[in-house]
Amino acid sequence: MDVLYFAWVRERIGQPKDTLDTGAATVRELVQELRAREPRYEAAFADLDALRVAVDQELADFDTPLSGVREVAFFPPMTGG
Amino acid sequence: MDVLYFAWVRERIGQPKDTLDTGAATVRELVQELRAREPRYEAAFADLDALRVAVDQELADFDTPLSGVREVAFFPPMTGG
Amino acid sequence: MDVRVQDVEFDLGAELNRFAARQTGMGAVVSFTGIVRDIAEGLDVMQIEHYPGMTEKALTKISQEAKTRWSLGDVLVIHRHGALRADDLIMMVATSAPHRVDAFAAAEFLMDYLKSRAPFWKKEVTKSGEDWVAAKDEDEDALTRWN
Amino acid sequence: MDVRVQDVEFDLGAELNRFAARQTGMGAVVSFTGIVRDIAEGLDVMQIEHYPGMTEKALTKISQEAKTRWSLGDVLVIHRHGALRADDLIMMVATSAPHRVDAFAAAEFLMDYLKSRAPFWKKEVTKSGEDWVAAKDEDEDALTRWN
Repeated sequence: MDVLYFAWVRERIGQPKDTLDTGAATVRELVQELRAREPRYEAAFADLDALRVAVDQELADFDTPLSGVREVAFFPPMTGG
Repeated sequence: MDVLYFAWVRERIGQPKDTLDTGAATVRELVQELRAREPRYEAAFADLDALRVAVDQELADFDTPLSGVREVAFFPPMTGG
Repeated sequence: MDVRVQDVEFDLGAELNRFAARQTGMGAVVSFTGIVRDIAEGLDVMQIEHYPGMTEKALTKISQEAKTRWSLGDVLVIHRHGALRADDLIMMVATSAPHRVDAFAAAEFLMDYLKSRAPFWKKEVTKSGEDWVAAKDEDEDALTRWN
Repeated sequence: MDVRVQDVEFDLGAELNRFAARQTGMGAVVSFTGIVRDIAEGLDVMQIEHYPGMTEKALTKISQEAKTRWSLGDVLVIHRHGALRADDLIMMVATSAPHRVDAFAAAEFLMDYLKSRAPFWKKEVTKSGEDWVAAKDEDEDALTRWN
């Protein structure tokens, strides 16, 4: 599974992307797995209220199941326009 | 005083303008004076609900006094834009 | 503020580019353009009559009113009169503001007032005759939201 | 429908003229343009990051939603990414409709969704440092009017 990071999430983690095998059933479980990795992940995911998530390029929430999913992205609230 | 006509009011009366001396105290009295002139004026002013009036180039109503006024205009509801 | 009543064509894109370029600190620019529609029977000409002298005053007053109601940078209004044909541009307004909400509200306000309170009258000339365009109740009703 | 995400500049006036010219029977064209504002401390660069792949999908979906909600002719969305400077145009939307009410509502809807639901992130780089632009509560609140 590809995990993408944008804006300050990308900056805190220090890279735009991870590719990983995960047994996480939901986005929330994936976040727990990532937080346990290293302090920079812990810092990026410290406040879930400040984060948004997309699953296979559609906006989703942290309870979204990951079965069959190929791409998850984490980022701050969007500021387009 | 100049009295101007626009759109179908102008067409019914057959001319864009009259210049006249009037003792009319209000727009409504001026309309009565004009209606008495000729059938084409009578036809133009038959339905006051279908008419709008401007006094010295500001939208006004039929009770507006004419004292000191130089220009009155009659026309149908506007269709700009 | 820039208000023009003219019988010649105008270039929407060029006017909007110039308008946008002369703004400072304005994050939002909104434009509206009205275009002559080809009505069912086949429109030959749309004649637009106006009230010279009053028209400019009315458009200026409406533009000034918009500037008192919203935080705006600038307002542009161009309105044609004379003989227009299908697909010709009738008029445009443009507004600029620090924030989009103000630019949108002011443009809609300008259009609502311009439709029913600026002294223009449209006549449609088709193969089968000519008709003055009737004012729409919905245009009059649209004004009530600004009270 | 025409949705473009690009790092190069676009010509607002030329795009709007082309958009207006290809409409048929549409009496109303509305445009919105967002412009980089020079913030207090002196903006050096505004960096716009986006999510390639998802961005185009999100903009297309929002545009399609607008077409189901209002009677529209066409929708155009252009949004830049990359390094922009003060007074650069960030993005534009244009809508066409038989009637002005629909063209205005659809343009405002597109802007409200694009602000908070399209995957763009802005970073302001000034002499004194760099900051990601925070999302505004009012932009999130603006969405509720379309429910």
